[in-house]
Amino acid sequence: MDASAGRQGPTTKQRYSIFALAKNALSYHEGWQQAWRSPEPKKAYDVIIVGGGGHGLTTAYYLAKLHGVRNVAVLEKGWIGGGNTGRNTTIIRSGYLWDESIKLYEHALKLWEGMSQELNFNVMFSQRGVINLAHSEHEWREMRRRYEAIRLNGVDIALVLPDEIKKLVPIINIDPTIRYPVKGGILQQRGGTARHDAVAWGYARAADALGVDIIQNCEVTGFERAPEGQIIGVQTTRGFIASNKVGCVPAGHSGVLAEMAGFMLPIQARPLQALVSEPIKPVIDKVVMSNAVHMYISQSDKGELVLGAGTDAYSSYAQRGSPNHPEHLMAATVELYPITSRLRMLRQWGGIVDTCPDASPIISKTPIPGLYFNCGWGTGGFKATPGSGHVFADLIAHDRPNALAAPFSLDRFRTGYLVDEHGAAGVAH
Amino acid sequence: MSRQPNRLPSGGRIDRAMPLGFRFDGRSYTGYAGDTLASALLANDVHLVGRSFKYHRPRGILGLGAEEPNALIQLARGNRSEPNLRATQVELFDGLDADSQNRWPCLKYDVGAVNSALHRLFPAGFYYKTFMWPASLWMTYEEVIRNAAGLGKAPEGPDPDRYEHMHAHPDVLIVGAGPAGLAAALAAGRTGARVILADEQAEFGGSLLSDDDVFINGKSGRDWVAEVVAELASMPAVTLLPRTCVHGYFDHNYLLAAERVTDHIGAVVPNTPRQRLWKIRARQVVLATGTLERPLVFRDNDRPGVMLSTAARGYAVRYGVAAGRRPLVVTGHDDGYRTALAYAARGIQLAGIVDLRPDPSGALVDAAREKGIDILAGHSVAGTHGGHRVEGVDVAEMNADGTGLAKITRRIDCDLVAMCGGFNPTVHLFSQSRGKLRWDADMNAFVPAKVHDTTHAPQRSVGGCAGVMSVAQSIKDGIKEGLEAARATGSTARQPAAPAVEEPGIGAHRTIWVLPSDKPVGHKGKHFVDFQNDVTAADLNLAAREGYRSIEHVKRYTTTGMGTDQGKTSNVNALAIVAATLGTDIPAVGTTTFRPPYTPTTIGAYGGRNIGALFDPVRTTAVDSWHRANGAQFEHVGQWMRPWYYPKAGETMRQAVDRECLAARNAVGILDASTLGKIDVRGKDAAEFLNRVYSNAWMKLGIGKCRYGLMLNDAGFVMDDGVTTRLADDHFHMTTTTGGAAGVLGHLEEHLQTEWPDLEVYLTSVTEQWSVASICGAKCRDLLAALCDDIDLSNEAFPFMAMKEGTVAGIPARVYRISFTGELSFEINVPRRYGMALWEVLMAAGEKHGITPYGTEAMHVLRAERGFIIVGQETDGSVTPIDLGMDWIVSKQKVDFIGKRGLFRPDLMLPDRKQLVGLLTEDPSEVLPEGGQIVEDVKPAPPMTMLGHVTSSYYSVNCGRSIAMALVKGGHARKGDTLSVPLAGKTVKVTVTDPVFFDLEGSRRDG
Amino acid sequence: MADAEPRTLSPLAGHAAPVGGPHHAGVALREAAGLSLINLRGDADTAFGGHIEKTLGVALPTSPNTTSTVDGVSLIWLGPDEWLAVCDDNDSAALCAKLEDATAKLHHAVVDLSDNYAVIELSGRSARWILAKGWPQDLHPAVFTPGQCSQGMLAHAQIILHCAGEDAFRLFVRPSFAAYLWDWLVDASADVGHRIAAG
Amino acid sequence: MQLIPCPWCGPRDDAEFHYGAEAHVARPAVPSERSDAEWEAYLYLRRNTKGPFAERWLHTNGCRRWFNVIRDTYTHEIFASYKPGEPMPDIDQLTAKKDA
Repeated sequence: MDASAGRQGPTTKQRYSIFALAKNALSYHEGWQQAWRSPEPKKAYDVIIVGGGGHGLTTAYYLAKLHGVRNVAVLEKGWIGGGNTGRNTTIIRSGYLWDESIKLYEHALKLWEGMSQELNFNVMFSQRGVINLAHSEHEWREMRRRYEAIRLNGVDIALVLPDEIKKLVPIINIDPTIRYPVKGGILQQRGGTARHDAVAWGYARAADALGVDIIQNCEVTGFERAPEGQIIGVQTTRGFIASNKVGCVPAGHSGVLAEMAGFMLPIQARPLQALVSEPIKPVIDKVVMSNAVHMYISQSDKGELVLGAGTDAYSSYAQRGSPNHPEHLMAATVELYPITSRLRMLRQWGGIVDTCPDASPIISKTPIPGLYFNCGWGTGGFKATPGSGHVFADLIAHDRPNALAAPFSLDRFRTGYLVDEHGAAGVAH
Repeated sequence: MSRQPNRLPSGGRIDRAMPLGFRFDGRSYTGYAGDTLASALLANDVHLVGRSFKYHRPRGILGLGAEEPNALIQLARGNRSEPNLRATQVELFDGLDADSQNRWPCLKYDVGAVNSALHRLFPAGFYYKTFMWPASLWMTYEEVIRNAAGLGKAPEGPDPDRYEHMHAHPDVLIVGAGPAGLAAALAAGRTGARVILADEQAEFGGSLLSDDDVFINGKSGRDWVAEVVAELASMPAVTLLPRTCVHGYFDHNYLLAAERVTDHIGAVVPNTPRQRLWKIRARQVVLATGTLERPLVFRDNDRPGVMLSTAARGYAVRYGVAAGRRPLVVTGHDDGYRTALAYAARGIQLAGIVDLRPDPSGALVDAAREKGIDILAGHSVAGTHGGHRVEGVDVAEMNADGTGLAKITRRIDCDLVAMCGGFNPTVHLFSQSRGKLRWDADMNAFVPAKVHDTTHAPQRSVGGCAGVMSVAQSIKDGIKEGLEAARATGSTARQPAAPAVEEPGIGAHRTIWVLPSDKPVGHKGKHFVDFQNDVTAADLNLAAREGYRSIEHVKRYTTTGMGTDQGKTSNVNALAIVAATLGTDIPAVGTTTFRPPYTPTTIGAYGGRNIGALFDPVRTTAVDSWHRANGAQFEHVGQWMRPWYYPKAGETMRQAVDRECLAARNAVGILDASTLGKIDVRGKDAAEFLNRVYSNAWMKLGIGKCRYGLMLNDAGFVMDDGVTTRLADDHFHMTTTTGGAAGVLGHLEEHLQTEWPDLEVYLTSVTEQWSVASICGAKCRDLLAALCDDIDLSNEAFPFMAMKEGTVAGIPARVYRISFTGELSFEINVPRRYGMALWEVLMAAGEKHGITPYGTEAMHVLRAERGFIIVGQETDGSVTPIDLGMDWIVSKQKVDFIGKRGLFRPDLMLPDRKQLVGLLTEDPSEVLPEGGQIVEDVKPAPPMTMLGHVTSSYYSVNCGRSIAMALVKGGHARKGDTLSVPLAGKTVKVTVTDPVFFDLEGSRRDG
Repeated sequence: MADAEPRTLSPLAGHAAPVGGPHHAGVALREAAGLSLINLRGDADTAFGGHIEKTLGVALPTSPNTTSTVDGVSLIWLGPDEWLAVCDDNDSAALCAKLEDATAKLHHAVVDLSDNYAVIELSGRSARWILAKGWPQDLHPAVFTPGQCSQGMLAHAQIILHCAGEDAFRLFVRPSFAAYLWDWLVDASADVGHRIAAG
Repeated sequence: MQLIPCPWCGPRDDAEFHYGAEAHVARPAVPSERSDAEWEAYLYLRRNTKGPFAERWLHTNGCRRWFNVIRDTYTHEIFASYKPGEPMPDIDQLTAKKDA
């Protein structure tokens, strides 16, 4: 099976549907194809994408689908979707503060809305609504600013007051005398959650169908450049692979890859932790985020409460953090959602996020011709997945950023035009 | 009262003199003290205890403890209800009231079981392949999925119980009190080292509690346990923590453990926490966490009555319960024979032993033969019969390599299937500590290979979790490693002698990952691997076939190992099955990461007491009780609680603020300004230091004079502001914003310590040394004059931006003539102890002047009337002094100050940056909402191009109209222009102005 | 003009109440008000230490996290160039003046912080037990011994913890956190009982 | 929870500290002479070493001193801790000694 997989070219994919399920049931589900191939790397590609997470796979997919660049390899050092794609709390929204961010994340949100159908893979995008809470006069003022900015960008948003929030989220504590009382919030009804792994798998399957080679267990160990500086390929644990265009989407490890390529990024790698409770019957329908108490909550389709907080404050590549972070997160959860106290934490984990000084991403050309970076998404990368890949594919195909990507170029750190999203990033970076 | 039909006439570590009544699904039963809910249910012949997650198949009790995937119950009702507890871990108490979960309308007749009939449509990952059309219906589909998922129910209200935390710093932490852990604790304890011995179970002893065939020093294993525990209990430096699950192993030997303090009592014990979270920093860790038995994977291996062999033995030996009256043992391992012998010894006739090995031999096998137990060597279980309870199995002889059947099957009736698929060392904590695992081909299991960090996290694994299966060796290793751990922390002692242990010898075993049947896997019945999540061998095969090759992909695609048991019984079986499908070996597929917690841990225990009033401190000033007594509404500013406004009876906020604003200008207003950050700056280079950290010049400030300063970061953006006063040549008193105090001190210390260590400057926070009453308004000088006779308050003697020391009402005070309202104003600083006295005396003396306390809201209005900024409101981290129109405070002369270079970056010098302006609405009564966005061209609907936003907006009673400040693109050049603020439902036209609205000449500050 | 001596309030005035409680209580709590607290900055490698010792009669402790105490005056190590002088005598102004004089020739800072801290005394057989509920550092009597001090977070309050006796501790905390800390200590004493001693 | 060795107070939980990223990045002496790119480098560009790394920590809840630590950002092993102004130890030597 393995040997033939390498030679086998991209094939028309079986359609997924209830009818296909019924049909395959008759043959004991033994007739399902591979979702994607496991090819051996070719000697050369038109474009190499380094990093097989959601952003890398979407980049490859859009390169093939929209820009006719099908001779593309996605190099993944482990298994696809195994980095932050598979470690996040799956929140999707576009309600940021600055126009540049709202436009980028809204672009992504629109792509989310058609994703399952486009990919013929149910990513379970659930537009259950995302609420951001304000807990002080100051936060409420900032939130109204965001509300107006989002609204005038033509993006759905609503101001919600405590009693409306209580109706939407019956388990929340809106007692005005608590330490961080709920003063109000903004609700983006089109926001929600999705099944994170499915996003990686769905894009991998769709990209594979367009001819993209997805190569797992292939770690990039160096960049090769022509004498005049142009990138000509990458060294990997599976040998040299040539390409004149290399797009790096290595969430968590962007600083390491940049240093490998010979330059530095305005990035710090930080642990980000999250945890889930045991599954329980539905108690909370919305996604609710609270900056002041550093916690956010949603309930997965499986019934687990998914809880997240801000990053640990030190650099680490260990995919783990300090236990005092989850401890504070759970105290905050009990404070705002008292019925959670007797529920039990099932699993906690950590990822590595690239944080930028302005809590906004980098989608940019680099000092090295032919080398592009897409990184610095901090705690907010998952929601941007399709939009990030979409604009990054455009940048790689045309060697210049489109209007959506331009504000997120590396230049801004030199010129001083930062897109400071610390307030709207959901949690402190 | 029921009669406990399965309770054996004698034996077990239960107290037959203490019967306990309990209810399950509304029916009453009786058990004994020492029972778990599971053992008590089995004693009462209740095998059906739950329904599975996906197919709602009837499920019974599989295990004995933390590994249990099936028997999840909902305990208690109302606010104390708790879902998803394992019946195998719930200690029985009188009045215990539990219900089964995930079934409707009842456990026996569950409508959800229709899923089982449709199971062919629900292979692994079926969600991803359907529910996509029409797209609009996904939310409806999802609703159904959500309601079907989820196991138990959340409690109905807040948790009435108490949780606490405890820190501990033992020399040696020993996790697990089985034979290895007890031996380690004894050896370490005898050295006098500080030892903590923790075990998740109520009783120490581990496997020795469930085995009746181990003898130590000639006594039963349980007697040895009792002796060791008694000796440990007598050691003052040893802390014994039963019912304490060490569940998280973090960096540098930091471990978390959850102690169940009162759960087993089933009643509230006053002033006692229900659970206690131990935060343990151990110098040495000894892991003695034992093993977990593996189930066998065969067709329909999930019927109630199919149980792990050690569990079946445990119920008989430890709890005196016959889990079946006609047990069948299925095993590839000698240990299964111990279960058969345990039942035989209790007079229960075995249905037989199905041994995967073609030619079993050894003492245990001989003993079974002697007892006349039928041994079916080289046989497979091809399937099971039964509904709510197993009734029989189909067995047949296998071919030589165990991949198929050699003969046709025959049925054996039984009511208990005790299966032994071998043992997995419990390496969860070892793996959490980032230790490397190795696949042991002899044991067919992962065992610890390399400790991650022997310097910062020295640890040892002993006994079962290290792959050691014999009690004798476990005790020997426990003694050795316990002693070495203690010695490594500096304790000294000789090694105690290892006891003599008699235990059954264990021979070679045979592992077959999926027992062969008459039909291929997936074609008939279900071969369960993950019982809770209903993942079958066929699902794993499908995932591998579809290209999900990494074990992490397989896990996520099939959900195997993702249940509340986190794969304790399923992970290795799943790995092996995937490896076989992919034609590779198990280590190549990988092992999944073990993440905390080892078992689910109560969220409230993590919250501890850090909830409610103790969630986060509220900082208050010396005058707080006065504010409260006088009806203040409060605003949180950082951690501080500041009076926001003081409404009188019947007043709206607007009325109160208007009254306060009028009084603060025309009579006397008084503000509690104590929360401002204050830093004492001392040293011969103090002025030079200020010169570097503020944007303006400081060298020539006179003694006793004050100056306003803007602090930038090195990017050029405003980070804080405040007034700093020169107390002496080498001595300054700096103030910061309330919210910025800690950040500013950190910023200054960082530069002093790391950039300019040559500067002789010491910084000391004096924020709370001083209580500050700020009085302002036309009459404030009269008020102060009446209370202060040692300061000449005239403008000439005490000009604006000066400080005088004197006494106010007999209180030693520093009085600053500074003003945030633009009004004549004195900030009276007194040592905090006098804060209340000063306030009260000012209130009393000010009464005739109409003194009015005002809060932060009026303060904001008053300063906005004069166009003064608030950092964090007019600025957001992207604003420069130039943007604020405060060029005057940016020194052109100074070669450098923090932020100067940043200001000269290209984007910071653009002419059309967002700049601070005033806005006046056409309708003077219209108050813009803060945050409102400003546009030039109003479109009928969004999107619209925005120029900036309203940063501050108030009704100003002093101006007789609304006023607003805003950051507007190119705003400085737009003065006089008309712009619009489109709001939901209406658009407000505004005129751009200077951001000064009142007392344009600034004449009022001198009174 | 106020003729009477102006009223003073300690940080926990009205909060550290009611005085009393069971005698068998595991801990006793007391607000120690009216102490002189003076922050000292200087270079211990210079004559600074000698000047301080001459003025206060107590040697400057230079080992981290140690204190020295003589006759009602303690010097608490806060950092390599920072100490807190704690004196039973409540005339902090006079003491500051003396210290200023003594150190005038050296780079130094003498800052009166008598009002910048609340001081809580915690004692009793269970004192270490309840502190350990919120204090991450090792409190074992063989490790944190009388005369030692440390800074850190007790639950959510930053404090200076001074081990004044076998089972007696002084906790220095910013006044604005004092009520929180007091409430936390009372709450943490639930299982052992507490008694409040007069301030 | 890592134990960060404060050169004065000894090892303490990482929660007591504030992290200061890469050590030995000096503020340029004459900022006005630095180009925009150089200023960008000073403000934002920091090494992100995966492995032994010289970084700054501040003992916020203790003695309030900044100091430097050589810590492996992947394994969380700590090799050295030293006061500001002291030279950076040779990382290779430190880690080699450990391996030996």
